[in-house]
Amino acid sequence: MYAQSVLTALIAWPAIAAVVVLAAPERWAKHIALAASLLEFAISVPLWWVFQPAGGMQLQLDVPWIPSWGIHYTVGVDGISLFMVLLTTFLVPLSILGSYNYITTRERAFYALMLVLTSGMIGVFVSLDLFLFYVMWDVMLIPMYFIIGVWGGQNRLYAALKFFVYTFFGSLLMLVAILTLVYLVAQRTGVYSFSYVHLMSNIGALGTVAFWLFGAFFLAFAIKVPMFPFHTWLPDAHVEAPTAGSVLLAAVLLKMGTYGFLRFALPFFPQVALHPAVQAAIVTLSLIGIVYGGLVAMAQPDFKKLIAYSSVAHLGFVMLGIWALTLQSVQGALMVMINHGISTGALFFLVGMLYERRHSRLIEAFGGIAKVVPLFAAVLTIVSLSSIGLPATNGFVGEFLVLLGAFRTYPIAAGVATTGVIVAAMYLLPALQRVIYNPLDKPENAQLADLSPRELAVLLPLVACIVWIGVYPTPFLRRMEPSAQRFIESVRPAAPAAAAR
Amino acid sequence: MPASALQLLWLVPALPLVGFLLNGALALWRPTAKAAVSTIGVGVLVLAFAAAAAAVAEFAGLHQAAPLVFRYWAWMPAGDLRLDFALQFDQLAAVMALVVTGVGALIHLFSVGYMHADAGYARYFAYLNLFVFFMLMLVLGASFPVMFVGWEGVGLCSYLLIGFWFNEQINADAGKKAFIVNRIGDFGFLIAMFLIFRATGSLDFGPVFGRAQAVFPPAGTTITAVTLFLFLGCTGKSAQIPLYTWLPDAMQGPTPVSALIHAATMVTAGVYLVARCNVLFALSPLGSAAVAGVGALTALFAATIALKQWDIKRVLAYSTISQLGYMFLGVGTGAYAAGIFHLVTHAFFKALLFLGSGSVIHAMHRAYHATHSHDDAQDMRNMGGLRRYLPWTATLMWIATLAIAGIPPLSGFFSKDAILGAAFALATAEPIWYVYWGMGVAAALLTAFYMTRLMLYTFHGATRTGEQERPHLHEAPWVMTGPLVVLGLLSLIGGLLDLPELMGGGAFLQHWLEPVTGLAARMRPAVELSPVVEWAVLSSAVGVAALGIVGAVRLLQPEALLPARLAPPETGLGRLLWKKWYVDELYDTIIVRPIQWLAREVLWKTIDARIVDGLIVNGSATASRALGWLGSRLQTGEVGFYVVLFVVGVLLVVGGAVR
Amino acid sequence: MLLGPALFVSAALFTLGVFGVLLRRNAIVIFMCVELMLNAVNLTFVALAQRLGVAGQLFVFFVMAVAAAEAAVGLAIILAIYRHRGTVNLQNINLLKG
Amino acid sequence: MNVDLSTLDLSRPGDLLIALAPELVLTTTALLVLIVVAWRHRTPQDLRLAGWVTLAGLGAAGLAAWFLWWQAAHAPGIAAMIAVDDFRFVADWLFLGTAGLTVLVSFEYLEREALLVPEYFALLLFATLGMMLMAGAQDLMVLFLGLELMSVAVYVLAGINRRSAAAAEAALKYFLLGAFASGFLLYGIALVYGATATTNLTLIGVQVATLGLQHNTMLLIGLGLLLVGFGFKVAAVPFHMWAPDVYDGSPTPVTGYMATAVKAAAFAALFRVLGEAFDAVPAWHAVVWWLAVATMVVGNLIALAQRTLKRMLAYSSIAHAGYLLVAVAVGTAVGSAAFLFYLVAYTLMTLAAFALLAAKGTDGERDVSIDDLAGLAQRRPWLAFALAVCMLSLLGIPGTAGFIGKWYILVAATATGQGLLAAVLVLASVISAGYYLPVIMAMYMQPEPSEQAHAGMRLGRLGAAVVAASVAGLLFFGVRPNRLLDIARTSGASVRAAPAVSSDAPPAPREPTGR
Amino acid sequence: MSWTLIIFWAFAGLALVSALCCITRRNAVASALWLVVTLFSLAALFVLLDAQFIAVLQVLVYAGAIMVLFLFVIMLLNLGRQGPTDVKGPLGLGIAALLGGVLLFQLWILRHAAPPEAIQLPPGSMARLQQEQGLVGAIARPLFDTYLIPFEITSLLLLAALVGAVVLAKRKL
Repeated sequence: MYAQSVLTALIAWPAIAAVVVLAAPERWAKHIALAASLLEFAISVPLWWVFQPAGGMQLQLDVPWIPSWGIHYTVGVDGISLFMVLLTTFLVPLSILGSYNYITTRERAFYALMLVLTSGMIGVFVSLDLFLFYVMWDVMLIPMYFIIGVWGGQNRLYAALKFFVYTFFGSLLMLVAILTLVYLVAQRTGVYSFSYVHLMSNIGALGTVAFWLFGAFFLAFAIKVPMFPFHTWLPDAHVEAPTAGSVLLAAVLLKMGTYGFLRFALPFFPQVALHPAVQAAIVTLSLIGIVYGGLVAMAQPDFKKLIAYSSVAHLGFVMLGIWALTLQSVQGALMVMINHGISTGALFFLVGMLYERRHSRLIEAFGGIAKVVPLFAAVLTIVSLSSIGLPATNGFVGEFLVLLGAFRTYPIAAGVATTGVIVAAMYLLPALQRVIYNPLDKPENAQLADLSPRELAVLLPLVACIVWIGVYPTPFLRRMEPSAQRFIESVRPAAPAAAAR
Repeated sequence: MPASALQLLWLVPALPLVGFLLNGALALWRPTAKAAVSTIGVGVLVLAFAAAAAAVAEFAGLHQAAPLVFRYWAWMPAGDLRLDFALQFDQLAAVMALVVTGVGALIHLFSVGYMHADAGYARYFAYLNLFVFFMLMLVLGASFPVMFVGWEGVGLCSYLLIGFWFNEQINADAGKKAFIVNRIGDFGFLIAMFLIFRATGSLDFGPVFGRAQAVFPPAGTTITAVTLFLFLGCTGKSAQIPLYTWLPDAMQGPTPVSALIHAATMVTAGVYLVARCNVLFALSPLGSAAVAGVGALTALFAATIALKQWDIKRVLAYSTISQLGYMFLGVGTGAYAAGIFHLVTHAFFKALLFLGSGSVIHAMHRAYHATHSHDDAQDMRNMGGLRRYLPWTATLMWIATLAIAGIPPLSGFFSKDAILGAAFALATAEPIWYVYWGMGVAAALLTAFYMTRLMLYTFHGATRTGEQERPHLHEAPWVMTGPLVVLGLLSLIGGLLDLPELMGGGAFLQHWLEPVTGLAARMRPAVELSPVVEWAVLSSAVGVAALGIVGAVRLLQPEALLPARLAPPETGLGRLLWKKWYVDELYDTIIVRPIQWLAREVLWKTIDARIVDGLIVNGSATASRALGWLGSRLQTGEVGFYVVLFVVGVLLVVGGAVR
Repeated sequence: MLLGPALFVSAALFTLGVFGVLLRRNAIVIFMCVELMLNAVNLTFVALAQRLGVAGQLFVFFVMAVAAAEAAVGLAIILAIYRHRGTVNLQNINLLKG
Repeated sequence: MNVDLSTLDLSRPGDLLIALAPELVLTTTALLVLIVVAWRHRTPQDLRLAGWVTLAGLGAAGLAAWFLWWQAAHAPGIAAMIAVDDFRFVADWLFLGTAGLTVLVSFEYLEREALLVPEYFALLLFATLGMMLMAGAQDLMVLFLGLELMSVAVYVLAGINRRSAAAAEAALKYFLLGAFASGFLLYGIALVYGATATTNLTLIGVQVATLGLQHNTMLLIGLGLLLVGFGFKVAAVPFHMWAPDVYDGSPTPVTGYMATAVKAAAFAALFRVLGEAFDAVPAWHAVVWWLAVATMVVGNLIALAQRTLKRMLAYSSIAHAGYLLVAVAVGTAVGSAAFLFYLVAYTLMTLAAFALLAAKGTDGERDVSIDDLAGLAQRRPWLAFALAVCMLSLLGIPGTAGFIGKWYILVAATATGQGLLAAVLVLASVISAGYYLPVIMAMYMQPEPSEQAHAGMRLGRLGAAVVAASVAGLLFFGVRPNRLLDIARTSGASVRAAPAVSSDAPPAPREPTGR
Repeated sequence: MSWTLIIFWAFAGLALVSALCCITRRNAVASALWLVVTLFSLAALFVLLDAQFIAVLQVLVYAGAIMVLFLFVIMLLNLGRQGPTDVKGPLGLGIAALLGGVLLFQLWILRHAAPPEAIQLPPGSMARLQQEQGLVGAIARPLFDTYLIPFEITSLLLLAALVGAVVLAKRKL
């Protein structure tokens, strides 16, 4: 019962709750939303144990939707999507709680949109039907668009439009590619179906058209990741979005891009993905992302923008890890996906809390506040260290595995990527210094309030995860290993993964 | 071994960690509970030392050749990577653990007095405990990644403690610099790990060292790369050329921190690493030569800078760099035991020197504070004749000075001689080591000179401290001088640890470390020097040291010195040395600023904002809009024009259909 | 045997109609040109009908009806615009544009 | 009733009457309305009366069409003048439904604008009749006459507001250019007739195949001119120039009607002509391909530059014509099925958008700029929601019928290897985000300029019902399009060239089949 | 060259010249009158092409009724007087000439075009048909048989036009 319905419940429940929120009185909206999202989390928690690591795609549910067009409502999880789902359900309650004071207008709409967004995000990760996947992919755009556009900062309209148009651009090309792919497979098998499993098992060799299809998928996912040079929507969206928006944007939405690569782009088109030129191009772009993202982050005066560019760098690690196709690097990439969600999410929360107090995100507006808000400073320090990958924090586990694995496939590239750890220190530590250290020379900072219990309740789970994953990531790694193995085999069936070395 | 001390090895790092957690909590919520903080902070260290000592005692009884590995939990199992969170205990780790906890405990104790008045007292102890925890992880870790946890962790604590008084920008800057420079070194460490994993398929010390000879062809490219990258890590952590520049700045931290982290323990991690990986280094002559060469060069180079520094702690900082160079010369030469020996004795006398200087600064600071003077409490030109006010400190520091200068029979004499002797011995096989030895000897001369200079200017001659301040100058409380005494004692007799066989000693340390370094030693050609030569080498070192001391006493005139604010600027070579060869400025000009410029002006403002976002992204949007606008201009509202377009369309369509 | 010439004349007349539409601005004259075009087509139909059967002629019949209907509505529209604008010159009738 | 309508013989008067039942019902209604109008044409009540009669007639005709569809009416053999197939019935529903919705919207609009012209409804009926004839035409002659019937009625409808100079100008422009285009269409018919000796669509197809006329010059010129004629009616670039001006100047309900039904009728006829008569002629594919590309790109680009909602919607409808042309260019049964589905979705969203615009623009909806909608969501949340759904559907966001429609067209395009066309379509759609989204932005993300900014907005009960029904339809078909997709598929498949003749036609790609 | 051909070309020439005059005369009345000439010439051509009944209709309906309506409106709007010319300037002329020229070039092929032999009726069959069924009968028979539906549509078309014209043109709204 649970196994059959849990994923559907995870998709449906927030949507239902959104309606409830809309119908409820304005002042209850946030509480209802919080309760709903906590329930959502509670629904998802047993997944941790119910999930069978070696069981492949599981907890599936398959209901015909538009059967005459081969469209089914098919959902399921494996070791790749499981964590994305859990990450989402984990972060949504925190985001809602974190928005309690930030959002002061049109609360009902905001929280309802947050819940709808949750549905969409879960949907993207569990869809095993390409039509369903595409629908979820685009559906989730709308709430985020509104969240940025309605509750965002000064330049929100521009940012929202840019976010939307950019993502839409990629996704539509992907739609064309999906349809072409489905058609080509239907030509071979006589079965017109959007089923992921069907497509995977019947895709065969596609010839040159595979390059075009891959290109379309690549564009859609690369924009979402975002990879250089498709990244410029990200800083704008991040800066303008309200805290919860930034958090979910960074923590979950970006992962959809890398998830897409893992689930679709590579397994569908291994011959393209393994083409030397494609490999070289993507690895190069990842490296540019890592180094360039870090260096540009270094120059940012706006803390949120800095984090946004740091996301470009972090996601570069993920891409490198995926493309290196070793067990370590792929598992590392998955870990970075999780870790980036936690650490960057926490960073956005922290910046948001600063913003609530001072209405500024500029780094130079602060300085020396560790003296005034030691608790805040402590959390910010921990989170920053996690973000720059200090060992024994979560950040290290992911990056280390990525680099370790990638080094086997692309030694030079991994070497270059490793400079990213230097760059990470070069952008985050100075910012940290300029915010919480240095002289406390702005009188308005002298009266800042330290973290409230509510804010602590938002941050402590994240800090706990930072330490947990840093010290004992094994439960995560164990659960994802078979799926990562399967992923690698689906791309490179000849090579018996990394173990042969 | 039921519930033996070794089984409880995890307690050794766990105790400081508990201390950190408790003190950290206190720092956040009860920062004024100083008694509790002191008890916890010092207590955990003492307990950890006790646990370590018990473990060592038990270990010594086992006569274990192979390291004992304790696996606690699987850390990063991914494919063929089976990485456990594991500690290992062997002879080398035992030495290091004792030094870390022992010296650490003393310095914690000293800090109780030194930091007593500080508002961040609890935070300070939290950081210090955390540091000890990470340092123990570093020395006890059973694999490269676990060691790396400690490796970066101590860097973090160093960062936090250098910038302890974070409201001064210079302190925060220094901390940041330390961290970033260390990260450059860590980059090397990481790459080395990747190389090792790629070659051996493991990152645990045991398998890696066990397979090393099988998978790495001796003197091959891979092993050379591994060792060089590892050594890059060492240059960062242990402040060697070219990454040494952070250490002098690190003196911005509280002085006990300098003593513990930036003299006795953390900065020696690099030496420990090389010693730990002795098998790898032994396989790569080039790597070893690089280690030794860089070590020797650093020893000499840093010593020159120390000659002209006025800040008492800076002198000691450069001295530390220089002494670390010695240690690298030692381990690079293959004299791992000698390197570790010098590490230990250096921990004693350098900690003593730093704590002594802390005592001086403490006194000076209090004096200036009492008179609200803003003079520099660390500038030697403001001191002079302090032996009258701080007799204990003066005496103990003299012991340390003689020790570092290599005057027999103090501890430094034995360890330094062991290194120089080994270098000279190897030179008979590989002549380049003559150069290294020469540099080592020259550095020894300079060391004796600048240390004597420090002592003279600080404790002797006229008192240049202002008249009003003088009544406030006096010795620190016992909680501070007590540890000094202990360290003084250790500096005096530390040589006993490894009395060379030449002098009829048992070379205890060397034999103790034999299980760790033996394999590497056997991979090198054994060079035996005749006792005569050995004596000659030994006496030349002593002679040089004596020359340095005498020269300093003769040449320097403390009486002629003016207080800092009256002193004329340096000129010529003196200025060059005083300005530290302008290396910081050089780095700033050729690395730091270009990168910042690149990041800000080129990457961000030009490529990102103008080209990618401006030209391509917004450009296409603007272009679309412009085209749309143009199109809507065409919509003139006049049927005449519409008809024209219509007919054009007709022609095109008909033409297209007929073709 | 008259088919070729008739088709040609028809094409020429049609082109003249188009030319007129392109050349003039007076709504009524343009409308007349359109009528000219329709008549050109009628010629084609008739010429073809000679070879292909009576359907072509029937078409002409229908075209006349269409022309009549269009004339009625078209002229009414032209009257309406004249009432508003006092002119039927299309150059001046460009309220709607952009 | 248990009758067998699957073997109608159109040469028998009785069967012919049955086959033409919807048209006859509508004709009767039109005459009835004229009679009613002749005697009551002064008050709003008279207007309403005529309107309800019209609605009743539309409903009856719809029922008739439904009955024929339900009984699977079919005329074996080559139909003479009028087709009896699902495509026609479904298209009829579409026209009748659009007309019905337009009538409902028009009630309030006409009263508000004091346009007490009950003949309006008669003309609407005539226009609808013309459309039905176009969609059902099996002979170019019927098609031409149907088109003229529709056009003549719509010319008048465009200028029905005699107080408005803009309306008069719109009517004039539409009329002049429309007549001009008719000339080309007619010439095209003449030449096709000349090449094949027939005007029957199926027979043209047969002649083309049997005589090998694929490269006959006269036929090709005729085909080109036919495309010009249709291109004008569907407002394909570069024959689109009339559309923005006419849509802009016409009364808003009429604009909605023009943008949906008129265009749909032209498309339906175009589909029939190309599918049945010119299936074997490859020449038109490239032409329509380019028309589609030009229409999509130009329509979307110019729409970006618009400030007023009405003109923006006008250009948007041009862009959508481009999408529909993609379905035409694809040219398979899937294409026509996609086309039918898209038409339904497009009609719903466009009509609703124009209805909302009509509600907003009490003092001249031509002047309603996008910025005027600022803060609408705060004041009139439901209206804003409805308009937002329309915009998202026009944009093609999943969850709305607009998406399924676009998806279907893309399916058709990709299934025939028209990947490039599909790519252009989606890129053009991306551009469209640049003008649909600002509407949403204005409503939801910008503050109200003043308290009274939206005070004048009135949407009566009937209008609200239309909007609500459309929005509900958009959302419903966006999530549960199954039945409609099936209908579209079977109907689309009914437009086929005569089966025996397509010997040297390119093999039709395999149809998607369910699993 | 047969007489038929000479007559044909004479009337064709007249039609073309008058058409040219129609489109170039500044005065709308003149244009209309020249158009009438064209229509008459076309009627003559219709006769030559065995379409006598259509020719009669051409004169009656087209030249007679429709053109009178045109002239009526022109007079009503008082467009007969000399006003500023509505002919486009040199640029317009150039463009029109260019486009017209290209169009004519494209249609030029039609001068040789003919229906495929296979579907052509034998020569003189149209004349034979008319002899058999009568001039009117030849047209009327199919009109009320095969082409009944279009014929009925025509009635609706005219009705719609009537209603439309009334709606647009009646004095009182």
